[in-house]
Amino acid sequence: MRDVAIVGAGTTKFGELWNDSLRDIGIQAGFAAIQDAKIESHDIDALYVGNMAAGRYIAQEHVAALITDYSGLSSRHISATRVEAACASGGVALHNAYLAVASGMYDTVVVGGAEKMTDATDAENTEILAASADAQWETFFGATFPALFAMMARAHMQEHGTTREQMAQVAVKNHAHGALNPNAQFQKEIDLDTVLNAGMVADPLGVFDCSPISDGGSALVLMPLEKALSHTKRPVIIRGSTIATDTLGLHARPKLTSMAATKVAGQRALTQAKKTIADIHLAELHDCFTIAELIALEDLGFVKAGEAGAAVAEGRFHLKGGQMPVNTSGGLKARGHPCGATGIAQVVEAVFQLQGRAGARQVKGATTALTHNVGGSGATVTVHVLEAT
Amino acid sequence: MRDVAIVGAGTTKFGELWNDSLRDIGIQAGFAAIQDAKIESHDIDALYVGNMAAGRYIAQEHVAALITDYSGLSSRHISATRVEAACASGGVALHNAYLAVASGMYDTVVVGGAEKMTDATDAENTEILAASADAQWETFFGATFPALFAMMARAHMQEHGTTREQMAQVAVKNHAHGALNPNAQFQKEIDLDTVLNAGMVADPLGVFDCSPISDGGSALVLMPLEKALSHTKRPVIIRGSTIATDTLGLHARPKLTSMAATKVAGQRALTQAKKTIADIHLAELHDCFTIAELIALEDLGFVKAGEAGAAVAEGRFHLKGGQMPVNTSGGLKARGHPCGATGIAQVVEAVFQLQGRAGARQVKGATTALTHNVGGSGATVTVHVLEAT
Amino acid sequence: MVQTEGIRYWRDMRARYNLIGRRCGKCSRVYFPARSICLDCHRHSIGKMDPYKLQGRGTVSTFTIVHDGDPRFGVQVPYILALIQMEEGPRMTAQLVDIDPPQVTIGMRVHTVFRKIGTVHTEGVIHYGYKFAPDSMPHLRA
Amino acid sequence: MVQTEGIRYWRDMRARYNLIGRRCGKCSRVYFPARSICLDCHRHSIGKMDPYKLQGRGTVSTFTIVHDGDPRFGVQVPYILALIQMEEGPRMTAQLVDIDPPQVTIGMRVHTVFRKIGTVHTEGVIHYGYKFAPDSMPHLRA
Ligand SMILES: [Zn+2]
Ligand SMILES: [Zn+2]
Repeated sequence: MRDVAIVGAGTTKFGELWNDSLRDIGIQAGFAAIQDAKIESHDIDALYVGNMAAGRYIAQEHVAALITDYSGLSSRHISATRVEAACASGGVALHNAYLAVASGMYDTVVVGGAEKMTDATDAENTEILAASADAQWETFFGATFPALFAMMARAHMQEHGTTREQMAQVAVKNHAHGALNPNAQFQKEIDLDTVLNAGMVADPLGVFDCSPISDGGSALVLMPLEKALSHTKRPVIIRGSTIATDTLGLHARPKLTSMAATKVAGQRALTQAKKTIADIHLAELHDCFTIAELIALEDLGFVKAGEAGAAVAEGRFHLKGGQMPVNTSGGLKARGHPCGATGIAQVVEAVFQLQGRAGARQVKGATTALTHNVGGSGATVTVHVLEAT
Repeated sequence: MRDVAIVGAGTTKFGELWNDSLRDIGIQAGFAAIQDAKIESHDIDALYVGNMAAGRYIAQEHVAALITDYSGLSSRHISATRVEAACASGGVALHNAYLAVASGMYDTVVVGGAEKMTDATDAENTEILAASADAQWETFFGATFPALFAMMARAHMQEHGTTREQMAQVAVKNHAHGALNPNAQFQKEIDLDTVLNAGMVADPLGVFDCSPISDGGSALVLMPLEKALSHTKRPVIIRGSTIATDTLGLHARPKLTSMAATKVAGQRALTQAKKTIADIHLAELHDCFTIAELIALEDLGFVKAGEAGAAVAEGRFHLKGGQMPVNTSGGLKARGHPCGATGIAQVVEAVFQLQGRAGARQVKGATTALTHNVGGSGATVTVHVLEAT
Repeated sequence: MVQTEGIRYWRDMRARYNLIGRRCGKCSRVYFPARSICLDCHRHSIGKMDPYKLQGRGTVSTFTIVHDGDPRFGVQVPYILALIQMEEGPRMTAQLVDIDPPQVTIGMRVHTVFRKIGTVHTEGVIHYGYKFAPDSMPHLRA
Repeated sequence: MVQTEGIRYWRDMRARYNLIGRRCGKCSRVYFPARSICLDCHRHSIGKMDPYKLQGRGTVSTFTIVHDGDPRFGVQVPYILALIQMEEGPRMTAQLVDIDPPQVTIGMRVHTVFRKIGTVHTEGVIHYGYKFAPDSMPHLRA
């Protein structure tokens, strides 16, 4: 396998992008990454697009061809692939773009993720997001996406004594980080009471425990490391790239307080990268709900099982004063969560950090980062380990 | 890049599979391929699934995780990726599975395609299929999928003098082949008058010029060639695997009587395979409509532009007496066209032919085959060149 | 507008009405919903996954009170959703009824009751299936 | 039931009502629908793709008579769908009106007329936009 590096990264603002359609968002993200990489259209061999549900949001499938076309790349007839894995669509797209370069078939690959969600009503979003769970045996019986994570949260509270306040601290931390990110959907700090007093969505998860409905797109440009080194000053190397799966239905898993797919994807990625968890300087974790960040911290081995709540409350994962900042971008919670884009947006943040251009969010001296992207209630998980050159 | 070979192939019957859900179909196809490959579950490293529109057909996204789960592979937390490229979803899934093995990351990869279409009404199918075209600038103005191909057909008739009878001969040929395929949706020969006298769908295309609405699934098992040779007596080598794109909208292309993406994907695949079109002994071409097979024959170089109609009518591509049989399986027309499965089903037929186990459809002495899978009206095209060992 | 939501559920109707899962003939592990391949025995279980009727008794593994429901089924919010650990082994996703939210506890014993699950509003199809009620409580509603 | 079909079209309403495409400031190629990147000039065209109004005149490149329509828009079948080669260069997908199917020929001259395109039946939203009518024919319908 060839080593693969990232030579460009870009993103749109996340939030309600009122004037922009999915094709606008996809093009803007791709162009930002291409400009950042200082490459030309004719350098591009292939495009990968992560998108969850354009078929249902805007009655448009065939999204990779759409983005290729409107990016002006159809005249070169490049290869294009759309990947879908619910909210892990971005991470799975990146893994496949990584393989495409590692294989030796393609030298310059653009991989982007995009989702346009705010055209749909809240109720429609509830329904579309529920399609990531088991439609026949979960959704049919009344399971919504927040409900599945709420049941994990309650099990975690029962098993480990995790508190609502500890979960809420995840939201407080990530909003504090988001306040420093000019592309975040929410750029305002919030306090603990705001989270605790918010209306309930699925008990014990309130509105501020949930990531928002967002529009947005993010993109990366990949090259074989050797070529990247001659092309770019500071490429970021993909040291580990893995996908792991689990049962689609939460009910079918032995443990409700942990995601086996996160454990496996994380271990495989660290092994591939020849690193241990202690080598990681910062991480972007999939905090679709506050409880999800706590479970990810435990499953990846940043803390022991049951200890994440206290560790977050102590500030161990804060940008300011923490040992290993988590979700410096604001995470899904504050940066926003346009599903198909999220797995790519996490890596964009890691690239900016490892290249020392994260501005007010910069983690000093960071050379190794980990990103973690979850689809559904944990049926698909991708982990990437990234290293500065 | 490692050479990649196919060590197992399997398919469900195509047609209206009344008792089977998408997950049933996916499992059956995968299991058929796994049995054929004589491998065990614990040998499998990754799964690729081509599926067009489960989100709209059955409100179920996250289809790769679903199939992984119900195939019993979630307990091993294997990597799984769903790929969507309209009716080319299967071919694009195969290309990515091929890269996954070629890269060196995965040794045993199952790639399947599946679609469950007959639960939806005809009108719903018209709408869902239209999502493969440009929803805003084609579908919105009244374009259906048959209408786009009908406009290509009329342009072809005008430019080259192609006749309705010549197009109809494609249907007659492919039904004759389908009659020999026990897994085909239609296993009955039809005559020219049946095609010509059928009701119009989009003039000049009648009901018998169109492939049917189908349920079905097909799957393959891939390995690196070296491993395949020690595992299997007669692996089939993937010599060429390419994707090419074009504008999503038909209106945006310079030519209406040819698909540039087919030309480019075909040339790239032959170059990669170090073959010429004269080396091909049989082909499975994407005959979603009769005109599509004629255009594919011309674009791939089997005949010159404008000569396909006469060549088919002369019998050059018939199994019985033809020089280079096309769509021995019955093609999309008679075998059936469950969109996500088609690109894989074509390769399953090629594998059976190259391994000499195509039964009554066997092309004697065939050692090289080509498969051609189209998404939308030609915005995505994949071509695979396969060789017997 | 695609309105297929009502169509596919009939395939599971018998399983849903009668709690019919499968038992692996090789290792005896019970599955609900039905699987045609055992997660432990893989290919050795194929053809040996026999229908198996659950008795409908179990305990609450975890639960939530849902305030924002899926609009398709016209369910009144808030409702209680739970994962139920069945005596035979599998865990099920279902609603809890005949109990007020503050009374629900993890570990409490429950049993199935047959109820309306919801209505697919575009088609007016009414779906039926299992919910769970507490063992110790009187059945407050029919 | 997701009913978003009506929502996104407003973004294109102005372009659709007034035939506003874009012209590449570098090579002068005209696009309809609008593109933000020229297929020939790629990145050199960015920021130079200026709005450009088409005059609405062209010729029929190809056409079909559609007997099975898309159910969403409530269009009466059969209707004529065509690709129109506009004088300014781009080709457009649109319906032909004010003409009977047997009279349509490839190469005939047509011009835009503003008409109802269809109704999104779940929401009752009526969409308007361009269709094309033959130059030589009297306008049979308003
Ligand atoms: Zn078993
Ligand atoms: Zn230009």
